[in-house]
Amino acid sequence: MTAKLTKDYIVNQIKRNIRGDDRKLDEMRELTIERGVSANAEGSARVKLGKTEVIAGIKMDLAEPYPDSQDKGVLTSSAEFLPLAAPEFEAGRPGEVEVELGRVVDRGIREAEVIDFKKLCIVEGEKVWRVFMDIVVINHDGNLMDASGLAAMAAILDAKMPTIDKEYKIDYNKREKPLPLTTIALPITVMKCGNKLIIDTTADEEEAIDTRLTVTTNESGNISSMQKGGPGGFTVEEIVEICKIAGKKTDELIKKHFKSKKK
Amino acid sequence: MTAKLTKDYIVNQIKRNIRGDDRKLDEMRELTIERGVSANAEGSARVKLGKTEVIAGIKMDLAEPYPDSQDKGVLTSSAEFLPLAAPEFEAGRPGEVEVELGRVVDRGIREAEVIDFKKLCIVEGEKVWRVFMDIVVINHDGNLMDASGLAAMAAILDAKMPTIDKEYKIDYNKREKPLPLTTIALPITVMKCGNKLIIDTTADEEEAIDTRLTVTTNESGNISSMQKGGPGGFTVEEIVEICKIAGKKTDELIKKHFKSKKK
Amino acid sequence: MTAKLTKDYIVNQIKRNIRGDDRKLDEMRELTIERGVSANAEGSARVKLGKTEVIAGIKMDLAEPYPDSQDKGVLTSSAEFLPLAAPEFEAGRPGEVEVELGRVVDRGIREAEVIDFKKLCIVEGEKVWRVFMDIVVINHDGNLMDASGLAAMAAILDAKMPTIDKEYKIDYNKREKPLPLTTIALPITVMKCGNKLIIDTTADEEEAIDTRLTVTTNESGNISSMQKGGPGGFTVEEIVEICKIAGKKTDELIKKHFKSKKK
Amino acid sequence: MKSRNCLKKAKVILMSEKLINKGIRPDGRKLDEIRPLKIKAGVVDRADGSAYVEFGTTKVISAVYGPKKVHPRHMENSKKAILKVRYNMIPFSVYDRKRPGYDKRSVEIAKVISEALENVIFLEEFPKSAIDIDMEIIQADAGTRVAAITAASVALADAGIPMRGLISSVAAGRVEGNIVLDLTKEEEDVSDAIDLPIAMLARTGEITLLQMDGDASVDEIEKIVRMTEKGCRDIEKIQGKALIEKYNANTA
Amino acid sequence: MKSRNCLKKAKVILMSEKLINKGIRPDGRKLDEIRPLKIKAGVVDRADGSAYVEFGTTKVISAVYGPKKVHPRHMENSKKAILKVRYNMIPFSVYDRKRPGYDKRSVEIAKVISEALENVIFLEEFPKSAIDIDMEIIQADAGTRVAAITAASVALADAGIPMRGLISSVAAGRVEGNIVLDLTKEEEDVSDAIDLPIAMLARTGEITLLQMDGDASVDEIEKIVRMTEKGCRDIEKIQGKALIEKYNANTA
Amino acid sequence: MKSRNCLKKAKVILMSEKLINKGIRPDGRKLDEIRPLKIKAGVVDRADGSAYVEFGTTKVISAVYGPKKVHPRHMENSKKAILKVRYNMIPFSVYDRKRPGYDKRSVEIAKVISEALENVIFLEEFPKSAIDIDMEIIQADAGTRVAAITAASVALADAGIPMRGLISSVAAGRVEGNIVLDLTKEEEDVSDAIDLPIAMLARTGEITLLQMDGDASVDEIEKIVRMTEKGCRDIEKIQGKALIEKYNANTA
Repeated sequence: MTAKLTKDYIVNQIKRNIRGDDRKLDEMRELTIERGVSANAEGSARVKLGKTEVIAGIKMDLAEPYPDSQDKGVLTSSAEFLPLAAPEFEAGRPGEVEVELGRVVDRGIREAEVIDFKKLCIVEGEKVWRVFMDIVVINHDGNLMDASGLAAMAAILDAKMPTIDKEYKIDYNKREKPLPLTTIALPITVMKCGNKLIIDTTADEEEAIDTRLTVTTNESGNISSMQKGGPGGFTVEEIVEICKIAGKKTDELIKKHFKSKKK
Repeated sequence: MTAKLTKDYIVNQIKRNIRGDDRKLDEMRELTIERGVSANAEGSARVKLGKTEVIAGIKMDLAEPYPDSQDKGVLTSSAEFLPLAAPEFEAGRPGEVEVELGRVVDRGIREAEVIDFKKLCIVEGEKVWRVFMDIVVINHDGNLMDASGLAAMAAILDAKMPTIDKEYKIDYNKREKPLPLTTIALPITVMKCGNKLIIDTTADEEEAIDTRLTVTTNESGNISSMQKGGPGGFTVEEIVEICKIAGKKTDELIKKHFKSKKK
Repeated sequence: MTAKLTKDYIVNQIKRNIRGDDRKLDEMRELTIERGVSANAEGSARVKLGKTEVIAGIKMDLAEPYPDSQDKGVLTSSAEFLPLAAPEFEAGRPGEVEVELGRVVDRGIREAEVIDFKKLCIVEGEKVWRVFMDIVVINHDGNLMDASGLAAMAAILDAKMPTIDKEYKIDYNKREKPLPLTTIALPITVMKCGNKLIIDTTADEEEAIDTRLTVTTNESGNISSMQKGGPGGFTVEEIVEICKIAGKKTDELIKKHFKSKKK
Repeated sequence: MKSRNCLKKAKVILMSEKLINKGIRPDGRKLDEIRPLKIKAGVVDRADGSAYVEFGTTKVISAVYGPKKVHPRHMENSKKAILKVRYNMIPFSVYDRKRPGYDKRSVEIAKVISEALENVIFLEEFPKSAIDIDMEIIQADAGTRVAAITAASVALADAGIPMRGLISSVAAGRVEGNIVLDLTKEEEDVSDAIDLPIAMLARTGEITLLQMDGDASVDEIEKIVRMTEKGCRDIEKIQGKALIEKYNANTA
Repeated sequence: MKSRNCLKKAKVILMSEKLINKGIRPDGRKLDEIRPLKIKAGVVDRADGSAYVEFGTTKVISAVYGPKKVHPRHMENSKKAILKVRYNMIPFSVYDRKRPGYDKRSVEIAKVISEALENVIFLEEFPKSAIDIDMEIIQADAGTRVAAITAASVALADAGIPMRGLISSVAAGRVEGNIVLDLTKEEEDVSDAIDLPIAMLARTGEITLLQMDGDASVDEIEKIVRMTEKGCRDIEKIQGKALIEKYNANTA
Repeated sequence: MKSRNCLKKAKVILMSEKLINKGIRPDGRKLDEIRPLKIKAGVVDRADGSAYVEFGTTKVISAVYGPKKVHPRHMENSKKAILKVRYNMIPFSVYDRKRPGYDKRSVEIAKVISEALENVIFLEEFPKSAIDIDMEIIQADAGTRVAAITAASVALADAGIPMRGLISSVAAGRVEGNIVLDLTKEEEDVSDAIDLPIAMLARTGEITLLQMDGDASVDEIEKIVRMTEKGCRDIEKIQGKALIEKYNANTA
C-alpha cells in the first residue's frame, strides 16, 4: 500500500467517523501528566498523550523588565523537537514548525494572563523575575500543540519560586512559593477533514489531513489565543463550532487534571 | 543569442560609444529622490536611478562611545539585498557583495566627516548618539554603489534627531533638530571597458564589463574614499581621469539634488 | 600503491618497530620553540615539532569573575585549524576536532593550576584578569595535541602582564610582570598500534592508526588531565604504561625546554 | 514599536477618555470601515510580479519570482510547485531599529502566510518548480501581516500565476467593547483590545489565515470574524482595480 | 550548576567535617558501590531503539534511529555505516538554565562517546547506512556522560544493532584521599576530588572512553581505573536485565 | 589596535612636534622608502606554495592549495579555475584580542584581494579546478593587507601557478603634508593622514587593487599613486629574490 493510498484510506475512514485507534472524532487519547520530572527546574511536567510525549520545564532568574512594561516580570519561551523524538527531526537551528509551536504555546499562556506578571516585579524598571518556559518533544505521535500546552500549564503549576537575599542573589535550593497565577488556559487543536472536525490527531492522521485551528481557552471559558495552520480554509461557522469544541474540552481537562491541584 | 554573444555585443557597442538605452558613456540615468518614505525612521529616502531602486534609513539611539573616540557619536551601517530585488538574491547572511557595498557607503560618509560626530556626544566617555544607517536594495538594475550612496546622503539630510529627557529617555515622537552636518559627499562609480570609461552602468552592462573604481567626493571637491572593484586593472592616468569625472558628476548631483535642501 | 596499502604498510612497519622517518617508537621529532612571535600579544610562542607547526598566544583583559569563583581570574581558550595548514582544513565554524583540541589543552593548563588564578583577582567578585589562550595550527603533520600544549605552555611563560591605572584602564604598551605560575604541565599523546605504543605521530601515521591517550603531567610528575580518543580501546595495563611514558617524556621536555627559563 | 506603545498607553490613561465616541473612531472612520488602502501593481522591475500596498500608514512591498527551477534540485516536488515565502521588516520600519535578518516572529508570520496562500494557488500546474514570494515591510504600523498578504496576493496575480481567486486580508477586533474593523496602533493599545487578523478567499468566504490574541468570548469571536468578511470584500475590490490599472497601463 | 556548587562548597568548608567516614559515604554507599541505577529499554515509540536511565539523580533518555539511508548522500561510506552521535542537555536540566543548542562541551562529549561506541558496533555490516544516536539529559547531576553512554548502549541493543557486547560506563575518583566509585555532585565538589569517567566493553574489560581532570599520581590513576572495572560489570548486569525485561514484555 | 592608537595620538598631541623633519621619518626612512621587508618562500610544508612576509613589524603567512578539484562540485566553472581567497587576523595579532572567525572587514579585504589577483593568474588554464589562497596575519601593524597580497603573490609563484607577473603591494599616503611611502601605524595616526593601499602588476604598472580613506585633492591622489609605483617595483625585486632563494635551496 503506497503512502498516497494510506492517506486516502485514513481520510475516507474519518469521513465515516472511524479512526485507526477506534476513538470518536472528538475523543482525546489517554492523558497522563507527571509533575516534577527534572528536580533542577523550578517546575516541570511530562505529558503523555497517547504515544506523544512532551516535557516542559520552568526556570527562573532575574532580569530587567521590558521598556513598555516596567512593573512586570518577563516570559521567555522555546520549543525544541529533540532529534530522538522522530526520524525526521534534525538537530540544529529550530525550524519554522518549532518556532510556531513555541510561539503559540507562549501566547496562550501570555494572553490569558495565566501568570500574574505584576507580582513578579521586584524593583520597578530595574529588576523583575524572568520565567523561562522550555518545551522539549520526546516522542512525536501527533498533536504536539495540545500536548505542549498541557505540559507548559502543568509545569507552571508545579513550579516553586526560588528565593532571593537582600543582594538579589538567587538560592535555587530554597524554593518556597508557587508562581502567582490568575487562571488556567489550555490549547485544543481541531483539525478539518472534509466537513468533519476531529481532535487530538495522531502523526498518521496528520500525514493525511493538515488544516487545523488551535484555540486556547481559559477557566472562565474565554478564548485567549487562536492560530490557524495548514493549507486549507475554514468557514465562519466552522470556526465558531471549533471554539465551542475547544471550550468544552478545555473545561473537561481542567476539571479532570488541574482543578484539584490549583490553590 | 547566447549570454556570451550578448556580452560581446554590449562591449563592442560601448567601444563605439553606444549604450543600450541611448545614453552617452558619461551620462547618468534619470534620478529621483523621495524623502521621508518610512515615518518611523529618523530619516529616510528612496532613490530611483533608472530602474535601480534603493531605500536608505536613519535610526538613532544612545550608546557608549568607542574607546579611541570618547567624545564622538557612533555610526553603524548595513546594506542588504532584499530577496525581492533580483532573482539571484538569496535571503540569509549578507554575502561579500553586500558587505562591500555597506562598507564603501559607510566609509564615504565617515571619512568625509559628513556628520559632525563631535556634536553627537552627550556625556564624554559615557553616552553618545549612535546613528544606524541601513540600506535596502529594492530593485537591482546596476550601479548599486552610487544609488546607495545617494540614498544614504538623502536620508541623512532628511533626518530629524529624536529628543531626550533628563534621564536620557528617548522620545521618538518629538523629533526636532536635523543631524549636525559638515559637508555632502557622494560616490560615483566609473567602469572600464577597453579604453572607455563609463558611468551609471545597468545590470546588463555589469554582466559584460566588471572593473570599476568608486570615488567619493565632497562639496569642496576633495576625495574622501576610493574603492577599486572587479578583476581588471587601471593605469595611473585612468585613475586620475576617473577622479575628475567623479568630481564633476558629484558637483552636478549636489547642485541639482542636494544644494537647495541643505541648510 | 593505494591508500589502504599504504596504511597497512605503516602498521606493519610499526609492529616491527620501524617508522618512516627512522625514529624509535618512543622518540619525539625535533622540537624548536620560539617565543615572542607576535609582539601585540602579551605572550606568544611558535612550536615546530618536525613539520608540525603551531602558534599560541596569550592576550589579557579585565572581566567579571565566574559566580562560583569570585576571587579568581578567568581562562578562555580556543584552537583553530587555519585553512593554510592542511588541504582538508576548511574555514568556518570550528569542527569537533578543533573543539576537542582546544578543550584538552585548556583543561591541561587549568586542572594542573599552571596559572595561579587567585593572583589574577583585582577586586573580588567584580574585576579579575581574563586570560585568552588562543592556538592556531599553521602546518599539520600530526600530533597537534602535544604541539599545541607545548605552544600554550611556552606562550604562558613568555607572557608579560599589561599594567592598569587607578581607573582600571589597561596599558598594553607597559607590560611588566610575568604571569603568576605554580607549575609547568605538558600533554603527551601515546597512540596504540596492535600491542605497540608510539608517540609523536606524523599525519601519515595518524591516517593508519587512530586510537590515542593524551596525558598531561606537571612538574611534580602528577597527572592533571587525560583524554582518550579514536575508535579503539585500552587495557588498564596499557593506560598505566602510557601514564608512565607521558611522565618520563614530560620530565625530559621540561628539563630541556622549560626549566632554565622559568623563574 | 515599544517606546511608542508606551507613550500611547500613557496618553490613553491620562486622558481617561474614550477613543471611540458614538461609533466614530479617532481617525473619523466608522466601526466597519477600513483605513485608506492604496495598491499599485508592478512596482519591482526585475520581479515576475509585484505590488506596493499602503494600508493606513503601514507600507509594504511584495514581489514574486517564478514559477522557476528549484535550487537545490533535491528540494523539488514532482507533483507541484514548492512555495517559498519570506516576510521581513526592514531595519528602519519600526521605532526601535530592528537588526537585519529574520527573527522568530518573521519566521512564524511567513509560515502562516504561506499556508494562507498554498491552497489558493494552482501549485499542481507547475511540478518541479518553485514560486518565491517576498514581503518587505517598509513602514510598520498596525496590520503589517494583513497588508503583506494583500500585497502578495496582488503580486501573484501580477505574475500571472493562476489562483482560485484573490486572497484579501484584514484584521478586526474589539476596542472599548466595540467590534471594529482594521484597528490602528492607537486602538490596539487600548487595554481591552483584541486583534484578530484574517485572510480570506473573498470570492468564497473561505478563511485561510486566522490568528488571535486577547481575551474574548465565543460570541465576540463570531462577530469579529463576520466583520472581517465585509472588510475582505472591500479590499478585494481595490486589489482588482489595481490589477486592472496595471493591465491597462501595459496595454495602453 | 554553578550556583549550587558554590553553596555546596561553602557548606563543606563551614562544617569542616569529612564527607566519608569509615568507608561510608554521605548517601550510605560503600566506597566501591554505584548509585541506584534504573534502566528501562524501549521508551521512545518512534525510535528503532531507546532507553531511559536514572543514575542516582541524573536522568537521561537515549534513542537510536537506523540503520537508515544517509542524507545527504555524498556523506555515505561504501565500507560501513556512519555513526552520528548527539549529546544534549535540555534547558531546564541544570540549575542555571541552558540556552537550547549545542555548546563546545556537548560537541566534545558527543565526539568521545562516538569514539567509545565506534569499534563496538559492527558498522561494516551496514555499508552506505547511517546510525543516529541521540542522548538527552533530562536532569543533570554528577555523571551525565556515563549515564548517557549507558543509555545509548541499551538503546543500540534495543534497536537490534549487532555489537561486540554492551558498553557500560561509570566514573570513579578520589574524595578525601579515598578511591571511590561513582561520585555524587557533593563528592565532586570536595577540594581534592578527581573524577575519571570511563566506558568499558565489560565483556572484555577494554576501555573505550577515558577522561580525567584533577591532580593524581600514576598509582592513584591505576587504582581508580581498576575500581571502574567493578562498576562497569555491575552496570552491565542491570543493562542486560533491562533488555530482557523489554524482550519479555514484547513477547508476553 | 584601538587602545594603542589612543595612546599614540595622545603622544603626538602632547609633543606638539612634527613626526617628519627635513624629509626624514621617525624610523629614519626617507619619504619614498619602504619599511624593511623580509620574504621567505616555502614555509608551509603541506601547502602547494607558501610565503612568510615581515613588512616592518607586520607579519603574515600565506599558503596556496591548488589547482585542485572543486568541492562541492556544482560550484565548478567549465571555463576556468575558481579562486577562493581568505584573509584572517589571528586572535592575538592585535592589541585588543580578536574573536576567531571572519568579520566584515576580513570579508571585504578578501574580496578586493581576490579581485586584485584574478586577472593576473591564468585561471583559464585550469578549468573545473579551484585555487585556494589563505592569508593569516600573525602580527598586525600598518599595512596588513599589502603585506598579505605581497605574500600571496609569492605563494602563488611558489605553487608554480602561471601568472602574468608578480603582484606587488604597498600603501602610500600623506603625513603632515608630505607624500610618503609605506606608512607606519604612528604615521597613520597623524590627524591629516591619508592611507592609500595599492596592488600592482609591477611588470606593467597596472593597478589591480586600490582603496583610500581620508580627504585629499585629485592632485594629491595622483602623487600618492605615482609614489606607490616606485614602492611596488622595489618590492617586486625582493619577491623575486625570495623565489630564487627557494629555487636554489631546492636544487642545491
